[in-house]
Amino acid sequence: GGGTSSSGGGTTGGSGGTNTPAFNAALTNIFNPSDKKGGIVKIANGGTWDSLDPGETYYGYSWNFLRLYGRSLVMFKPAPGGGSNELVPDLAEKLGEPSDGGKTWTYKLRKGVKYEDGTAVTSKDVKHAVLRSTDKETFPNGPAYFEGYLNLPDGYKGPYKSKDVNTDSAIETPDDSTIVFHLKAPFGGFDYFAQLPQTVPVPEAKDTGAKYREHVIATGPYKFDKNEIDKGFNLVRNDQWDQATDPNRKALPDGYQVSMNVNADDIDNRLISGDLDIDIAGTGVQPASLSRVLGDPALKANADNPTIARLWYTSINPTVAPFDNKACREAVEFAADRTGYQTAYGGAFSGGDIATTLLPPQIPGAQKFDLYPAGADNKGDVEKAKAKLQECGKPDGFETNISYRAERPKEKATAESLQQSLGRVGIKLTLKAFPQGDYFSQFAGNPPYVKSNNLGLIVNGWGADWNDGFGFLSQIVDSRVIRETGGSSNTSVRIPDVDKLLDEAIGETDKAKREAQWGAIDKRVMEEAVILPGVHAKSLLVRSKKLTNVFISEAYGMYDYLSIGVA
Amino acid sequence: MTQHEDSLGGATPPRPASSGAPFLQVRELRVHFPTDDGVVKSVDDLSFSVDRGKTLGIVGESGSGKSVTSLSIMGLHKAGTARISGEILLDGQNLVGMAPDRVRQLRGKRMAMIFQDPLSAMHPFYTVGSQIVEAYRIHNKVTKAVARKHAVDLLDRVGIPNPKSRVDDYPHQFSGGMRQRAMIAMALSCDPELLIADEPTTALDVTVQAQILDLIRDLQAEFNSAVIIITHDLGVVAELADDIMVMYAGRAVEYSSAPDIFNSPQHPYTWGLLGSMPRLDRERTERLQPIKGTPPSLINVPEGCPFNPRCAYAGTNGDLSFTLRPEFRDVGGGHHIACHLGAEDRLRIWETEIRPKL
Amino acid sequence: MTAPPEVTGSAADADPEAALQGMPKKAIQGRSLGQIAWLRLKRDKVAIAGAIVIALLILVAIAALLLDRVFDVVHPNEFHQDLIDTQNGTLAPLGTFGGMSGAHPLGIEPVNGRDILARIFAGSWISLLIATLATVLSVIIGTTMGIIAGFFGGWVDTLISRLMDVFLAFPLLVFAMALVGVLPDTAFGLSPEMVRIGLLIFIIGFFNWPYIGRIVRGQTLSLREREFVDAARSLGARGPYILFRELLPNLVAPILVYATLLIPTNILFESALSFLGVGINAPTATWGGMLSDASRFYTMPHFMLWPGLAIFVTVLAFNLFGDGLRDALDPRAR
Amino acid sequence: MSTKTETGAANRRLGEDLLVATDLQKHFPIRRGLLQRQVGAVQAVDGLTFTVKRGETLSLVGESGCGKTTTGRLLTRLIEPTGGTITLDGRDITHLSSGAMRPLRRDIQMIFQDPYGSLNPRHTVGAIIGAPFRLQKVKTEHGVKRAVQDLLELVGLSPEHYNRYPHEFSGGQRQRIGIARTLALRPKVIVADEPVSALDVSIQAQVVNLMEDLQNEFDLTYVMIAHDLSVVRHVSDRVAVMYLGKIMEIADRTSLYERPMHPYTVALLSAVPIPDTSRRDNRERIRLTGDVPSPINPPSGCRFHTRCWKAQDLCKTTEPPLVELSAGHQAACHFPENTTKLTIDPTGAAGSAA
Amino acid sequence: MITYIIRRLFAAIVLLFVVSAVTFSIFFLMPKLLGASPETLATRYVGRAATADTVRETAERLGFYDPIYVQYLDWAKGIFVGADYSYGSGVEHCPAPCLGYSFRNNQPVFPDLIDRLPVTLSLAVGAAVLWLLGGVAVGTLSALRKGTIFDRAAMGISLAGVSLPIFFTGLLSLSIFSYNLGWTAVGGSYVPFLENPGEWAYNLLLPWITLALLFSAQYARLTRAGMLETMNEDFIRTARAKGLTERKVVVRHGLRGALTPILTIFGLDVGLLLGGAILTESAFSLQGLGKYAIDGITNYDLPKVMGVTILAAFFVVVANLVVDLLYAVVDPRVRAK
Ligand SMILES: Nc1ncnc2c1ncn2[C@@H]1O[C@H](COP(=O)(O)OP(=O)(O)OP(=O)(O)O)[C@@H](O)[C@H]1O
Ligand SMILES: Nc1ncnc2c1ncn2[C@@H]1O[C@H](COP(=O)(O)OP(=O)(O)OP(=O)(O)O)[C@@H](O)[C@H]1O
Ligand SMILES: [Mg+2]
Ligand SMILES: [Mg+2]
Repeated sequence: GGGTSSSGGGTTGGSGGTNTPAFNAALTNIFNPSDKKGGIVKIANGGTWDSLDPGETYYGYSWNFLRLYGRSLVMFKPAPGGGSNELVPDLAEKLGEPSDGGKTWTYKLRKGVKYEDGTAVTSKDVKHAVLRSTDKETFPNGPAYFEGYLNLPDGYKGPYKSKDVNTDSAIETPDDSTIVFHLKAPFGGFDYFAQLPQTVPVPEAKDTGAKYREHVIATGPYKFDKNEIDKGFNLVRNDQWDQATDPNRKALPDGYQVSMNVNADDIDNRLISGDLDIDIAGTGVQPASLSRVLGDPALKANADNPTIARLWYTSINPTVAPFDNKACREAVEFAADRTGYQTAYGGAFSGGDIATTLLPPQIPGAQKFDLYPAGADNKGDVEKAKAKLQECGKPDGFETNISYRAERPKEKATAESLQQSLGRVGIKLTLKAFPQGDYFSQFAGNPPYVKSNNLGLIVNGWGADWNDGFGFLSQIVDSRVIRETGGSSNTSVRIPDVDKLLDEAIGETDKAKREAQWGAIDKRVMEEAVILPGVHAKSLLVRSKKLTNVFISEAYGMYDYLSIGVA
Repeated sequence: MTQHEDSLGGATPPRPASSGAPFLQVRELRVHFPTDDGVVKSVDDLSFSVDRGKTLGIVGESGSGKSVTSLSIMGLHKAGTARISGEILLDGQNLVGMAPDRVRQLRGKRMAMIFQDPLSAMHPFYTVGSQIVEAYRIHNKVTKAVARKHAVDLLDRVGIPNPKSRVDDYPHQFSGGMRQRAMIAMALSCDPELLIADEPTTALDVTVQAQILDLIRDLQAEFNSAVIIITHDLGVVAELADDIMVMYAGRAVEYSSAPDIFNSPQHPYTWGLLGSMPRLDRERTERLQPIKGTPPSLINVPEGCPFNPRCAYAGTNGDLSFTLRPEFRDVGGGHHIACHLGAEDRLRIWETEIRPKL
Repeated sequence: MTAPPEVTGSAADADPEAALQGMPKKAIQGRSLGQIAWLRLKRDKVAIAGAIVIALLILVAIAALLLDRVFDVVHPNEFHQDLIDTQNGTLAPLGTFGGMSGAHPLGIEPVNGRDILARIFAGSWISLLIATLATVLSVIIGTTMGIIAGFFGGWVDTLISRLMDVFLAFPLLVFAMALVGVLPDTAFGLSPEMVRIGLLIFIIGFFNWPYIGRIVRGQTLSLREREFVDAARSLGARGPYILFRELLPNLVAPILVYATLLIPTNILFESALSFLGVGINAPTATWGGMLSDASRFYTMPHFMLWPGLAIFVTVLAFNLFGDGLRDALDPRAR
Repeated sequence: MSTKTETGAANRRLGEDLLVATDLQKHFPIRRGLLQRQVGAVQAVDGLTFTVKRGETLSLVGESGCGKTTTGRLLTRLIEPTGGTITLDGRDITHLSSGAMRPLRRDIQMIFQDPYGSLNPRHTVGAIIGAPFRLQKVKTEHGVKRAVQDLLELVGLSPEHYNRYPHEFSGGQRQRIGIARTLALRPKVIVADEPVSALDVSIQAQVVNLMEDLQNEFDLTYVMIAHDLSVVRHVSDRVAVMYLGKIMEIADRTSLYERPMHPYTVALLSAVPIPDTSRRDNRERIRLTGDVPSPINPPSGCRFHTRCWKAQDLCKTTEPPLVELSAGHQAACHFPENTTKLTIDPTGAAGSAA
Repeated sequence: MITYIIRRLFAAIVLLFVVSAVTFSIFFLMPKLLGASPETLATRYVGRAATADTVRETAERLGFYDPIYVQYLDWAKGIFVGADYSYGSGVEHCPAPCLGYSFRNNQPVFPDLIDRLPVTLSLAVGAAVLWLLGGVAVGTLSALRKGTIFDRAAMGISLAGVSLPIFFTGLLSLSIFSYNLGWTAVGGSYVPFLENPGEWAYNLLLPWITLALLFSAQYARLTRAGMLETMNEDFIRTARAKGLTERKVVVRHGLRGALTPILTIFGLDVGLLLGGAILTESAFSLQGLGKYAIDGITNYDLPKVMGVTILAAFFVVVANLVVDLLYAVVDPRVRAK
């Protein structure tokens, strides 16, 4: 959990529920527990879904929400607090059974699960769903774990293009309720893959490729009624869903009404006034509402402040001089004003806790350490920084650039803050804003560009795909994911040791050992001073008064959308 | 100055004559415009009158106050811009100081006006017919159809061919002469008793001008209204006017019956005007006799006689011309002038110096 | 977004004599039209007030540039996070009215606590510079194109007029956003900030020229028919002479008026671009950028108020002055 | 008013043909439709033939839109003729390029109608009158300024006006400035387009006198465009009457005014209002009906037939040629008024009928 | 007249082509000139975990390997004959006015535009009605009472209106009337007119007023200037000379003449507004064309940007044409030509 003093929240522990509004009342408890059915949940999205197609969506809130209309093989347990990190079977009867040293995983499907049109779900549909998701041309946005780990035939391009290719080497469906995954190499945490929405079955006959998002065939308790892409949609009850096949879902409301592209401030105001039930993004209130919510005890009592497995950080690029010198990088680590970083992200409540490591605390294996203590007030250790500069041969400092995403005010504030704090030791930063859409593909994630344009510092952020060291680290510390053509999230970590450590950890089947290795990798990366950690994110969520059965799912870092009901 | 008494009997003196009050009587009219640079005395102490069935011609240089006078009679000065004093009696009612709405009711009905440039004086977006209809329907409660028929009749009356179809034309589809005819038709739509024509033919060619002047003359004879015709052109007034008033710098300098003005003008300015125009009816002179100098500013009208800087005879009568504003007075037989020259001098100069050169 | 103000007529087609009628003869002697306009303008209290404000603004802008850039006295980017409420996590300025105090007369920004006065002060020169130079650019292109189109007529006119249509049909903001995103921000050895300023000047100036081009074209078309052009031609004048010596002096008045009215439009445009996030790079203060920042903190109206007010006052001053100038140069407006 | 010598017209040396126009035409195309095809033309000037002799004043009169200004602009080569030829002092200038025309512009100059529009309001009087020197690169003995001041004096303005702007002058003074400008290059021919019609009567006389004086002093040849027949009679030696782009009649002044042959001329003369009340009723009036037809579609045959009271069928079909009906008197009419009867009876005597 | 319209339409089409070609170049030629390869361009559209193969395939699918003019012509062809797109499961035909499919979410652009049009249309038309009425009324009164307190106050306020950035007034009014006072609807909730006219108006009220404030200020000034000029025309004097009441003089003769030039500007403004309500829509977070354009730009979703640009240019062109034709209706002098 977070290290912040939660002044309002007195209720901790206990698995029961509470009905008294209090700050953080839904953090580890169920707030307003209820089994009452009925009502419509009104949801707003400040932006748009990347995709409603389970094969393509990659947003955390979307995975959380998707469970309402789709059932993957496995899912995170809908339980308050840490309990949510537990994986439970959903479409499958049990969690995966490994064989072949973790190279083969077998799942048995529950009986009686039907699509909204009444046809029965078969393992072939799950296979089809997984296979189609590997077609990254059709579904560019989705996660790419399956194509990376499944033992697919060479040159396989998904079921649309490689139509008659036998894929039994990767997935077998011996009968309609059994599905067997064959991996290239052992992977201990395959159940995490099985919880991906990409395992939500898609009937091949109804698969319309890229257009499937317009009408996803529901397996969950709700189905799409009206769906206007990028504007909004409604979910209504799916009468083919059978509670008997589903131990995890309560399906309390009668339906959901979702509108997109709603003004974020507007969402806050409507949440506070009770006109709206959920801000689906789950990233917390806007700065304008922050002061309102925190300044008013009554409002604060209806807010929760969960931690998210997300790190806001700044990459320090060793490819850009003088950061090829470790001491120069360390100078940045010491000089940075950590409080300023935190404030830029919204302070202790809405921003998060000051981070000194990569791994967020809720990820198993995360260790607490601080290689670059920033002084008592956390405003940076100017003396140490100067010493490091001396060591690096730049006693008077140097000039470099810092990039951020133009559309993100918090990143801008971070860059400004770093400019101020590094300026104290003579490191002069020039701010460069880049459009979000091209940030990684063209600019900050494009190594030649980074080098030729001297992007010494890159404001960045990363959230775990799931709360696990692999899910968190693999994309940001593995130097092999850096692509010269651009597009990778990792831009600065190029440590051969770490690559090796990663491979070892992934192959490790012993959970405890594996988790310890994640911590070691974290430390190793920090030692190289190629990442300046900023904050481990938290968010300030407003709990709508009308909701029942509200609680934070630590797995998603936001309210659990599966369990919520309306009064 | 009695030798002119036998001239046309129609001459109307500026003061009420014995034979009842004239239809329009203007007394001591002053129209001043306060501006940033000073007060523009556009019209200063002007008196004249017109009877029904008579035509008064007003001539004078550009800027001498002719239009301002006519607009004052019509009450068309913009509210607040002009300071008007004196009396304008229309059939005995004083228009100066009358409630604007009452003046408005008189406009178009009892007095009407024709303007110089018929193209800009008509609304470009409405048909000629509808503009006449509008004028008619303000003062006559009739249906549109009746008014339209009236308009067609009027267009026919002023000599527009095919009035039935032309009534629906827009002003720009008319030629200059036809537009002026249409303006006249509009002005006549309510049989006004006073018609003011402010340079009605200046924008027109000679042949068309002749047509329009004929038309005005005929119409006046028919309607028996009082007419004021304002122009630069002495030829035009000679054709139309019974009486002529010569203006200079906002004042009347000479006023008499038309033949009087042409045969025995008594004011040096009038002499100047006559001398500066080449005339078709006389033998060609070698040189014209222009008036020297330029018209005065109406803000700083010269002391004494306003014409003194340009007058060849200004010193004749001692300093008077430079110090004393000459009174506008009857010098006999209704012939009024504002000049310090003695009667003898005037006669002598006219007969010996001016007349032979014309 | 909006059509530019129509400049009605010019001093050239007014009848100056009418305007001068009755002026004491002595007073007019030796006065050029410019002097007359100046006399009129002097009498227009409101316009003079506008001019004074503009003059002050320019002084402030120069002072700001010097103090900030050369003497480093103003610290528009300095953080004062000690004055920010991090305790409760609201990140609002401590104290009342947005943290107004002797040290920070207009208060401070939330989150980082930068001094608002200093930022407004420092932002003044950029706003004015961009608006003015963009206007100059528009005027140069617009005048050249307009005068050429109007004077030569025929297919040249058709071509330029269609070109203007193309420019006018462009959704300008869309393009500005697209261009700013695509173009590099270092060039010619200039600092990125200067490059960005240059870029904005270019975009704003370059896309606005058709407005002035149209006006100049129209004026040229009517001037071309004036007899003095024929007179020059009958003396053997060549095209360039007629364009530059005969026509251009007569276009100065409308161009001047339009330019003063274009400057405020450009100030607004610059702030709109900043608002949309494609303005000057952070942390350099611009008024539009401040407004854009402030828009996220609408619950703290002081933050929005001051930059908004600064833009408002500047634009108002230019508009007032431009209006006055138009009246002064165009006697018909009286 | 700078009155020079009181020399009469008789003293002037009337000489050879200085300016000759032969079958001069100007058609302004009218374009319409998708491809801007030419669908017709304004036949502004349609076949003018006349000569201007050295030292004389030839006037062009006619109703508005008959092509007077166009003729003037053709003669000064401000516009390109559609057809015909113009010779100036024996040299064909019809299609000279503007470059080739430039040196010749010294010989032929133009005075414009609008004293307000013809002076650039942004230039000082000095610049305006000095422009010809600069443009034609004329060397002046004591510098341009002196030359300009001399010219100012010549036209009756004060040399101190050098630095003033046109708006400070009255209409008559402006017209003098315009005249000074044309005189700068000492042209042989001056085409004056309605030089006095915008002026008040009293000022008009001043300018007319000035022009006459200058003509005597510098041996100028004038092509005077005007519509005021009285002024025309006063200033011209010969008069050409135009109607719809054509010359209807051309003759010397006396002959034309006293024995007009073309019905149109007769009508014009009879329409002039006479400032004499005594002739109000006993004048013989000829009133034309209707307006001038459009020059886009001029009537067939004789262009005047639509308004002519004497028109016969012949007039509708055949265009009468401009022929010399008596010495120095040409008219284009099938049925000319060839009488000796005077339309206008000059008071007093027949002395004018010289 | 007909040939005139045809000529104008023809010119309009050419204009649309030029505009679209320039847009295209800005998005494709510019990066290319600045050194971006087809692959780098394609990286924008391949998501986080794409392999080099996928990048290449995407670049191919989006046609980035073709010469730029071929890409452009392909796009342009779609407008006339439609186009076929393959997205995984099969080939999708995009019928004739095909402005392509979004690179990001594979939605056809044209229906999306049509879908968003009502929002922008409602915004523009509603505001236009307000500002036209308000501006003309105030401007007329001001002109008639030239120099009075009313005139000065009205012109002062309208100058202020012109001098305020729309996003400033928009945000300020949102913050006051909607968040603080709760009088008006908060932004972003558009209800189609046909669904519920009351809600429609209620939701759009604030954007309308804000926009109208800005524009009516301009229109008041324009109207005032126009009226002052018209009221000095000779035909006004004629109207008075006929004895018309002042009211009729002003309305029938004065306004009628003064409004014609305003019509031109109005047409242009509405045209521009339809295409570029970017600021207003982002201030009030309305899901109209402006927002769509911003989405397109920030996501480098070229087909979206092209679509909006074309539509916007189309509106400007059409507005121009309509104004010209209306001119002929209003002004008989123009009709003659
Ligand atoms: N509204 C006004 N404000 C100030 N001065 C005015 C106004 N109206 C007219 N004047 C001045 O009054 C004088 C007389 O003008 P008016 O129009 O009566 O002359 P006019 O004799 O009709 O001349 P024209 O023959 O040129 O028509 C002029 O000097 C004119 O400038
Ligand atoms: N540039 C032009 N293009 C088309 N038509 C023209 C052009 N210039 C003159 N015209 C037409 O040619 C005809 C003759 O015009 P011009 O100006 O020569 O007449 P004018 O006799 O001088 O008339 P006014 O007495 O009114 O000055 C008119 O019908 C006119 O409309
Ligand atoms: Mg007048
Ligand atoms: Mg002419």
